Amino acid sequence: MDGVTLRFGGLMALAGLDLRVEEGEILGLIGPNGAGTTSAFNLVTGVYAPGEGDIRLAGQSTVGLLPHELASRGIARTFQNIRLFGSLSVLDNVRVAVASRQHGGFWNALWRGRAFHAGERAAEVEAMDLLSLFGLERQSATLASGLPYGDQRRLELARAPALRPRLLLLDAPAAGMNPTEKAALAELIRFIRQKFQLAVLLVEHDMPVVMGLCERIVVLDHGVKIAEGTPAQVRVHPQVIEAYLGAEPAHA
Amino acid sequence: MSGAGGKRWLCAAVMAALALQWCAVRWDFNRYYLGVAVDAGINVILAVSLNLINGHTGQFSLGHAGFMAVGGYTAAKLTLVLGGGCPSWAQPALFLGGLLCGGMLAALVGLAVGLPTLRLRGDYLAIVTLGFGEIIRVVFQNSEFFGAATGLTGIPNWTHLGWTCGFAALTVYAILSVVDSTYGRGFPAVRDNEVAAAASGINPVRYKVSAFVVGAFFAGVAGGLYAHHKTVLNPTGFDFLKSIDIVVMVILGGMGRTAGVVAAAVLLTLLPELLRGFAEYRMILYALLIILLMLLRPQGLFNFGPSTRA
Amino acid sequence: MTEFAQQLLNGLALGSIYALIALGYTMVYGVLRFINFAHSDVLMLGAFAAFYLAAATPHMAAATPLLHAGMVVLGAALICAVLGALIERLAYRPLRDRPRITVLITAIGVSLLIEYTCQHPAVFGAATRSFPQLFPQHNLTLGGLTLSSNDLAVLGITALLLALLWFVVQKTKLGVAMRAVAFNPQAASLMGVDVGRIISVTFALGSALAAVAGIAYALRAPGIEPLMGVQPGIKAFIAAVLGGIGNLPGAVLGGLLLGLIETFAGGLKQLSNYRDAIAFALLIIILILRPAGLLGREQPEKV
Amino acid sequence: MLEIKDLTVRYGAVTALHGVSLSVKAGEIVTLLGANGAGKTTTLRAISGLQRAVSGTVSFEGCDITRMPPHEIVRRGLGHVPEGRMIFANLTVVENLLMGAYLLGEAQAAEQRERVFQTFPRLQERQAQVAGTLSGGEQQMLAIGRALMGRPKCLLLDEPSLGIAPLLVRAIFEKIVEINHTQGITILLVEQNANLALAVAHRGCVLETGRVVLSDDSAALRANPQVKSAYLGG
Repeated sequence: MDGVTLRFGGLMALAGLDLRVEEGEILGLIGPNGAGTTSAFNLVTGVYAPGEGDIRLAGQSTVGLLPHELASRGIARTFQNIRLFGSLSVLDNVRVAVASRQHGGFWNALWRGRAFHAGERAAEVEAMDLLSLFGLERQSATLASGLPYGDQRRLELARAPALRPRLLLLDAPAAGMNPTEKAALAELIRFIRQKFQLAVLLVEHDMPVVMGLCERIVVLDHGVKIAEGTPAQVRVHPQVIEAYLGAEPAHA
Repeated sequence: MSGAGGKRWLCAAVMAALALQWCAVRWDFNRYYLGVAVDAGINVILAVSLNLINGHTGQFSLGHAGFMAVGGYTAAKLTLVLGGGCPSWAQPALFLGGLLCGGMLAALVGLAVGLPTLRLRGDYLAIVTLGFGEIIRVVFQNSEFFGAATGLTGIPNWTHLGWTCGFAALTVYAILSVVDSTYGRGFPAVRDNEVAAAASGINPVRYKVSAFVVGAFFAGVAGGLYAHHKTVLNPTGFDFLKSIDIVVMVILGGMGRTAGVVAAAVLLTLLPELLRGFAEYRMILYALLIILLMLLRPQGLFNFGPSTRA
Repeated sequence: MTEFAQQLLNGLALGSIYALIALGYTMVYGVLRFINFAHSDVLMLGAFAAFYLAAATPHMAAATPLLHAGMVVLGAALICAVLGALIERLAYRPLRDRPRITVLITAIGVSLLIEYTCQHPAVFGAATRSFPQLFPQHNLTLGGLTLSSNDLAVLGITALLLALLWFVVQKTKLGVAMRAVAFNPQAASLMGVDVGRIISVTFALGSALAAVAGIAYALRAPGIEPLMGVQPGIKAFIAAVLGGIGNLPGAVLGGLLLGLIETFAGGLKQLSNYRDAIAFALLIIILILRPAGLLGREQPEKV
Repeated sequence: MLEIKDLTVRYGAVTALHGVSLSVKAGEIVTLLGANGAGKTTTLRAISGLQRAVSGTVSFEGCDITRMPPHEIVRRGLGHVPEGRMIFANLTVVENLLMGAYLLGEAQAAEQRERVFQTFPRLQERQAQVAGTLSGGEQQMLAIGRALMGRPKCLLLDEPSLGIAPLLVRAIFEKIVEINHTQGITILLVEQNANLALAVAHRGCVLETGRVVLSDDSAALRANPQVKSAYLGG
């Protein structure tokens, strides 16, 4: 199997960054505020186009594709500030993502023939399965905007696999969680990787989560890659410590 | 609404509409009440179709009267040109054809409005759709073919209660069944969060343009019904105030709430009739209603469900 | 050639009226980011205020016509400034944190309310009334060009007001505060600026300009009626967008351009009936190709 | 001078601060440390009235300012250099400074401007330039200078080191100490750069997910391994 390769370079926020996500791995992308991690994310998901360089998914360039095209090609993501469909039910939040793989929706929905009902049932079953995997099946009829914060995060995570992605990008999934929730989240991410056989690219500011979860970590500062390696290597890397805590003052 | 049940329900509603029409002729219902009922039916079609654009999909169109004008003029011109030598048994077919042609043409115009305005949102979109509506009106106003400023007259009075209620039922059915499906959840998904919708594999462009095309189609049909109800058409009837009227129905009913919008359309048709005694204050009250609604109940008067917006 | 120069002059006179109105739209958009639909009605109210002020002071009109005209214009501007600030306080301020569409619909509601109230027989009535000639009527001829004293007054007053506004916005503390609020209201409040007060002042200033524009428009039009503001209001809004909404020089540029385009299009027989459609088509093209307008800068959406 | 008691702030469903309490005495530099998303910025925004608190109180010089609008709080002598600097990029340097002295009279403003120019000579060199064209470091100086224009008794500084070259960061921190020493301005400093912040501050607090987890003298915090783990994980 090919690795999933992402490569881009020569941007304002990112200077010639080379980044490679291998099949099935959990890669952490970290850096202090403004280091360029979110820009990297937006490039991969097609929100921005790279000024130079190339981004490839399983060997094929994805430059120029729109976000929804990338999504249907297997790149799923979550957002730093949770983005759900607030006025839809929990079930429908997952179901629309499942249904984005179906075709001929409009006329089918209007005519309501046999194919339509079969499709609806299949989507519902698949969505319900996902919800129960994430422990949300009991809230399936509530509106997404009415969920408590932790459940909203989980729903966002449940929606992503509905696309059957190869690569899942997680943008600060632990933001605003307490230590117990964070532990559960890490467990969940490992489980998703296992269950759906996908690679995870994780941007996270919460270091315990990143250190505990990732096999490999890439550290950015001012748009440049300053370190790469296992959590243990990265944690003692002097440049990383300096980027986060600042240099030891000379007169100290 | 379950699928097959929905279709059955639609058939029943159309039959009921035709039966009602038969009764109206048989027992000679009051002309005035019949007229008001037809107005209400047309407004239901307009409001429910605009609700797909403004309510479900969250775009803000202020040009619905323009689509209505396209449909109305097209249908009226067709029956005026072809209707002269038409035997009476063929009239319903001609009428139906005219309405559908009007709807199609309006849908085309909807496509022409929906595509270039994709990037716009909020008040910019509102202004541009208002502009499109006004351009359509000015074009009709200056086109000799459509009678210029005097408009079209002598349009046969074919729109009766059966047609109106039948098409109202069809509109409600079509919009409800599209929206009430997994495919149709894409409309509110695009409204709630366009970025997340795209990240979930939903093509926001397709949904936004479809909403305009489908909404415009039914507005065009409503225009045709309106033309054959009033028997005269002139461009001033399709100005920006008419668009605002329809928008107010949607807001009053609650954006994205079909039942509420139907109720609001009926209420807002009846209200001016009931207020006839206060004709001088009628429009002042109407304007006050808009302001108070926005200040006190922006989610709509008939929206009792849980808040749909976080 | 003279025909062209004559049209140019007419276009500039019309365009400067649009510019005055457009400034109000743009200023309000700058601080509150919404289209104040009721602006066109403030313009109408300004014309009516002048109408009644002039009617109430016939002696002065006869004795000192220029002073009288100045008094009428100033009075109408003052009345509208108060009205504009009042509209903001009553209708828009309670909606400060609501979605922009809610505010937009409210603005449409306020606009309709003013129009229908004024059409009521007990207020102004729907009929058109003739507007008094505030300035003595003369036609100046200059090398084949005709310039009415009205047009001259309109051009002069507009130039004066633009200079005054430029001075206020660029050189006074109030102006700096207005620009600061437009750029970032939160940061401005951290400077000790009472943002609410600056917004009120902005509405008052914009409305005063609209009042003057209303009078200028009425001088050129056959008469005044409660819906007189709608057409110039929409045109001026288009002008504001054309120049880049939120941008003051842009509004002036857009106003003048639109006035010229309209005058020249009106001069051509085939196009004259489509004047309004042309203005709207222009708006649509601008918004689609360059949503930030001619002088505006685009702000990318944040993800 | 500044007392914060049990402050709780929510954004929609998210609780950003869970009952934060801290106090700053007159003349002190206190630094607020913590990783991204710990609630540092939210604390400052709640103090200066930009963010409404759900519960808890903020008092400044013994006076409750919890429910006051921002411009009233500024009037009482509490300046805030906000996150991302928020300079008025469309105004010139001098106009930005003029805005900072919005509540002062003309003569006082001119006098204060001279003092700010003494502190930041670079701003004097660039006074006619449009602020948006300044470099990051210069913008930060302008943001601090602008806040000083209002003659604050206490200054809230939000990540003055963010996005600035290391050399300039050092210079800016020296200025912060100078402002505190020579002008006697109390400072509450939010920083991600913990070592640098603790080098200038008298005391520090560490926030973690909206709670104060550590509060001690700078020297003690510098020696405390828990600070490092708050950033990099244990």
